Amino acid sequence: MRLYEYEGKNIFSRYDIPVPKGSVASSVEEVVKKISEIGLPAVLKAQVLVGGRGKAGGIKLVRNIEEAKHVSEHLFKTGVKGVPVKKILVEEAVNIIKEYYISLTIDRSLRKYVYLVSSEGGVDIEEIAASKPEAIHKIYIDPLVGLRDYHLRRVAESLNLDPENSKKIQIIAKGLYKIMTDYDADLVEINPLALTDKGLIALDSKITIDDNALFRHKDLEESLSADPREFTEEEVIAKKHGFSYVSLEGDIGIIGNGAGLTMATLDLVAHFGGKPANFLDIGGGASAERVKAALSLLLRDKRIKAVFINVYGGITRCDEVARGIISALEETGIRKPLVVRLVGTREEEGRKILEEAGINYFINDDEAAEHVVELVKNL
Amino acid sequence: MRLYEYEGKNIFSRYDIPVPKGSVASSVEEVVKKISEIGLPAVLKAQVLVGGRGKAGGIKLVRNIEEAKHVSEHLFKTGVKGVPVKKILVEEAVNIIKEYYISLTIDRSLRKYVYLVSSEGGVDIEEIAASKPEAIHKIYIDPLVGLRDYHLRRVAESLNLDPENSKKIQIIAKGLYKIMTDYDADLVEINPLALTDKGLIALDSKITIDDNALFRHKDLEESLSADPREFTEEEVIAKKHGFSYVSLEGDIGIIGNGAGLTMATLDLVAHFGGKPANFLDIGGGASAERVKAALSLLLRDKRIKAVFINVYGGITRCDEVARGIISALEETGIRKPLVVRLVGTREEEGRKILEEAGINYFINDDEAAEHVVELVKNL
Amino acid sequence: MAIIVDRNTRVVVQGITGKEGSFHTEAMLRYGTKIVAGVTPGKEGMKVAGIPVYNTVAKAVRNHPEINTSIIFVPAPFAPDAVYEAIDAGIKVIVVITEGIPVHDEIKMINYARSKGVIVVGPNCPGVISPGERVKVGIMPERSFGPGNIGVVSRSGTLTYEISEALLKTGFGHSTVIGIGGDPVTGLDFIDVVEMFFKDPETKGIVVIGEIGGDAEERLADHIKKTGLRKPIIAFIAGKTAPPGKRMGHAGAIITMGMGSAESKIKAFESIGIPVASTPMQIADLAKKYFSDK
Amino acid sequence: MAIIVDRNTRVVVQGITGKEGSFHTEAMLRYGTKIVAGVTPGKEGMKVAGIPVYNTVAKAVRNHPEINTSIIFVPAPFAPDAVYEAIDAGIKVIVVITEGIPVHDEIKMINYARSKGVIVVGPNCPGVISPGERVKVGIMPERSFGPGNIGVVSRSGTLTYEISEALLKTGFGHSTVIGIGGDPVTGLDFIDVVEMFFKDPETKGIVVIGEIGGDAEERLADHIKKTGLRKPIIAFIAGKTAPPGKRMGHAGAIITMGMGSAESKIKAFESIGIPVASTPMQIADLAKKYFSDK
Repeated sequence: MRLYEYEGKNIFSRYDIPVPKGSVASSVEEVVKKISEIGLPAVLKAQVLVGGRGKAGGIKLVRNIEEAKHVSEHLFKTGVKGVPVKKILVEEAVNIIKEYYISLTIDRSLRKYVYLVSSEGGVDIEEIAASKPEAIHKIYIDPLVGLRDYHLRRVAESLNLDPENSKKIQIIAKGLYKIMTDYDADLVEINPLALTDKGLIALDSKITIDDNALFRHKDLEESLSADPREFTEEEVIAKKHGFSYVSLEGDIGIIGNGAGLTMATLDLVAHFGGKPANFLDIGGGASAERVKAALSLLLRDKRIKAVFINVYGGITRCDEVARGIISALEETGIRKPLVVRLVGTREEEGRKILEEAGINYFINDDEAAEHVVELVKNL
Repeated sequence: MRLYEYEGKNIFSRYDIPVPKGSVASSVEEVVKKISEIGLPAVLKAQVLVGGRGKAGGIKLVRNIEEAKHVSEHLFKTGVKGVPVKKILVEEAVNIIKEYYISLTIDRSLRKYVYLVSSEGGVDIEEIAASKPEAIHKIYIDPLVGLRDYHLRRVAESLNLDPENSKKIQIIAKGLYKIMTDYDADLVEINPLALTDKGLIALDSKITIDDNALFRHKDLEESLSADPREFTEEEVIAKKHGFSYVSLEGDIGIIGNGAGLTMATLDLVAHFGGKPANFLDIGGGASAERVKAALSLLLRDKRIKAVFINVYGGITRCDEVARGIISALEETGIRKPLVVRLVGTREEEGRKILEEAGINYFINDDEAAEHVVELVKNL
Repeated sequence: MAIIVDRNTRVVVQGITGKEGSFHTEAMLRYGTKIVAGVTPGKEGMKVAGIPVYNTVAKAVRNHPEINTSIIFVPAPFAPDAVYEAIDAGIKVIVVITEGIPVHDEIKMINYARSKGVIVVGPNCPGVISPGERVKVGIMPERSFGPGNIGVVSRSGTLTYEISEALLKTGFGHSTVIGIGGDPVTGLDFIDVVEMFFKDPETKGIVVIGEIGGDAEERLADHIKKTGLRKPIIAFIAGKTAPPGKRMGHAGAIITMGMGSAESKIKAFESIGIPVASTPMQIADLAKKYFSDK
Repeated sequence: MAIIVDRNTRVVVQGITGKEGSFHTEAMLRYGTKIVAGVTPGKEGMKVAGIPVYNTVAKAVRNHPEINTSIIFVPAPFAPDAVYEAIDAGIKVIVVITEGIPVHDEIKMINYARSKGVIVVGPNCPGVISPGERVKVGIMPERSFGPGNIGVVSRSGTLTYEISEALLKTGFGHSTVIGIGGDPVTGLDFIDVVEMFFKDPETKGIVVIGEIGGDAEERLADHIKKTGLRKPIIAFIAGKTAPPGKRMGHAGAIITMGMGSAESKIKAFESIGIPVASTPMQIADLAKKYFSDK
């Protein structure tokens, strides 16, 4: 779960991480009111969870009220990169002397927390990582020990700051660690961390919460269900039914069981020249009910021209899957070309059900994939 | 630093460990008042930090006000085992069905926290340990992991309690761990933990705080300096001057540098038939000032007939020690037979100072010890 | 022998009385796994498929000192506790089936396990099966596996069954098949398992089934570049069509910070002479080519 | 060679700019110890006795990759931090001189160090000296020690100097002398060190200087009962006259819960054939008797 910039900055403030003076507005009138409190020039920042928000026009410096009205009206009306803007963060403009980067995340391979620190902030960390990896300093924290003062000294050391800002960066880094552990975050990022005439200030915030830990953070869980954020409507439906869904650009709907198999199924369709419209993993031991919900979702998706169901039955029973398919077709009443590859536990029973309903099935998934791609080509 | 029973019980209450209804009184009038609140019969418990308090008459059940007055007057007047009683804990009497033992401490060798749990409570744990070690269950906690629910389940399992009390003992055990870590305790003990008609209740409390951690607990540090508790006047003086002092029963004062050497010096005196009056370790690199304070303390101690100073100068300089001895004699004006064994760094300079002041010194500590014992015998 | 689990494996099932726990206890017993005890707090005295249930692992081990392996079906919020309990009881192989354990808990418990020399398979994994020894500590279907000399290690579940079955049908049985788990953080990584296979005399060839996210595959390639390819390895990588920044079912299957793409992994493998199959079925062809003369 | 510290030892001094740190840095350098760097946060750029000072151990190690040993003079509240920092920087021998570290901190940091294969000598100890190699990582006075074949391990400071000097005067020099520290919890225990001496070809005989409190001596006796007395050991125990329940100077020197008396330790040693001297000076007589033919 990703937090909005303003949510992250509210948390930052509570953890002694300096942020620009500012607050969030939900209407043009509110924007004007906030500006009267903060003063001009001000920065208007659309609160959307998309990458490249700045380049897409989601962040604007405004010098007078007219401009502020104009910009915010535009943002509320048109959104950013197709994502509607519900809130705008109104902030004081600051004088930036230099931009740094700092984040705390988890190193998967070393199984440790790691501070990523760079004197080259402001740009995408991926760009720094690709073009100048030596400019990113890594300070690891063993989870059995936790944060210690020497980690903070190492963070400060790697940025070569003057003594005063060296102290401040340690307070900031400590705050990041506390946020990380208090909120079960898997990333807490400040980019840029700006050195201004008022000292170090976090100009942006990026906090993502480990979805697996939301049971420990009921308030966040509720906030997520009230506002699904970066999740699409389909993803929300999928979550409710206990399967995983990711929307893609193509026209062939995909259902698989198991994340690896489903990914491989997308790849297979692409391999034969097709374009997958989605990733949909019904998971292990799926019931007919869940299969029905999954297939119905794809049948109702107007982008999708044909559906490829690829199931290898281990715990999942093929007859359950077959029954789910039939009832999705019955319930939605929508017909699209359907290619089913079904092997494993109770495959005989499953195929019989499909045969009776007149649905084609395959045993080899290469053949099935090739077939569905051909089908769509010929539509 | 050891806490009084009532202090420990106040902490217990805050950590969901049930204790008998009660509170502390500083005068006979207060005792009467507390009883009027709590009811009769009641238990009066002298708040002193000595072992065997119960057997020495420090805990009494009283059935009426007259008895309560009489008992508390007596306790305030005469003390327990020579220790004055400043406070009496007045508690409701409870019906004991069975007594258990539980404590949390640190296993030195395994370097872990350990719960000691026994169905045989009420008696001294040393007695159980000696007579029936298999009756003590040990549940270890790795400090890198900390307390986990399964530790609590194991505590409950080892006592074979009914389901309800099994839950309660887990809450109690959890409280002990939190107290242990929140207060930097090295022992948190409930003996007995009584099963009563009202469930499990902590009838006594014993909490000792790691003296090395008092810098993290300013409130306790202050409370200790206001009331030195089990520490004698000499120990308090010693602490102020940065040396270690323990009072013993004999008549030969001992000063050494280094805990091991000082212990060995006591043993040496005993080996030759003498009786050490104290343990006094001036520590490493002692200044003349500290030596003066140490020696003055022993010179002023009327029990002490002669003083044996045993110094092996490593970081400690023999000339500093010698100067300290001279100034202690000058300042106190008290003369007692003095045997000095002085070797090591600057021993020549040190001996010269002593020679000029007419003080005997030795190089071999066996000879020195034998000499001081002879001296005292012939006094 | 096989690796991680073999005929000497004696299992305690933690969370045995739950729906999944009891279902798979029966399946494992049917397969031949020696399960000797189960643990569910508060359920002591019960039996599941004839197996006695205890409140604590300590008591299970006290009564069945032959226990050397645990499989955990405990729900995510309690699973770390179960892992620590198993480690504390002296168990040296712990298979964590549970999905959805918070990553903060995972890194701590895995660091601790590794510091104690304990093998954690998973979390969020199908487990381990050694078909020649008739022992399965996991949830995989029997039909996909048979005795043989190919070691399979995978971040996936179903895809592993599928590829294993394809191998089997082509005539290649398995020494041991291991799902290391689909989470970003796993107890065993590819290097650990491939090293075990290198040392296992029964294993003649190795199949590595990777997927997008993280750099476990790249690290394996680096490791082999340094230490040498001591047995033939063939590979498959799932997720070539996955877009960056999206979790593809597995918590660990996500391309972030420009890292973890299928291309990068395929390139890393191919650069050290590990062929990568284009489709799962193609693994069988590669096996014929690379394993047949072994 | 010697144990723990030898001619290959390269030292970083943590807390080098403090009074004790700078004093003993000079003394160690004079003795011959190879000190290459010092660390005190905020004092980078300074020099102490010609040794460069850094803000962090990581930077000291980056600039002096030969560092393999640390000695810590940092005040108690910050000493655990210093230990973790040294471990994190890859240092494998850490000598903690600091007295008064809270025991909760000690058990955690020592468990962590041991899990990483790091040797912690101390806390609250005089350090380690290997006279034949002219290396001392500690605070002991030179005069008490000389090259030879006797290993000395002790919970004490001054008493160790005294006994070591008595040995030296009797003609027995030292391979290595180690003070494991006077706290209840120590990084190394007697078993660890005696095992190292057993394995060290230079050491022909071992002197163990114990004291009241805990059961380190009893555990050593148990261990030797099980594994055999592979080199002659003689011992001294301080604190025969100490009353129960009182700390005798060292935080660890206290008889509690009926455990830790000198009698118990002497009995344990004598029961397995380790003679215990009645007085410190008597150690020299025992050495003549037990070590002379070696």
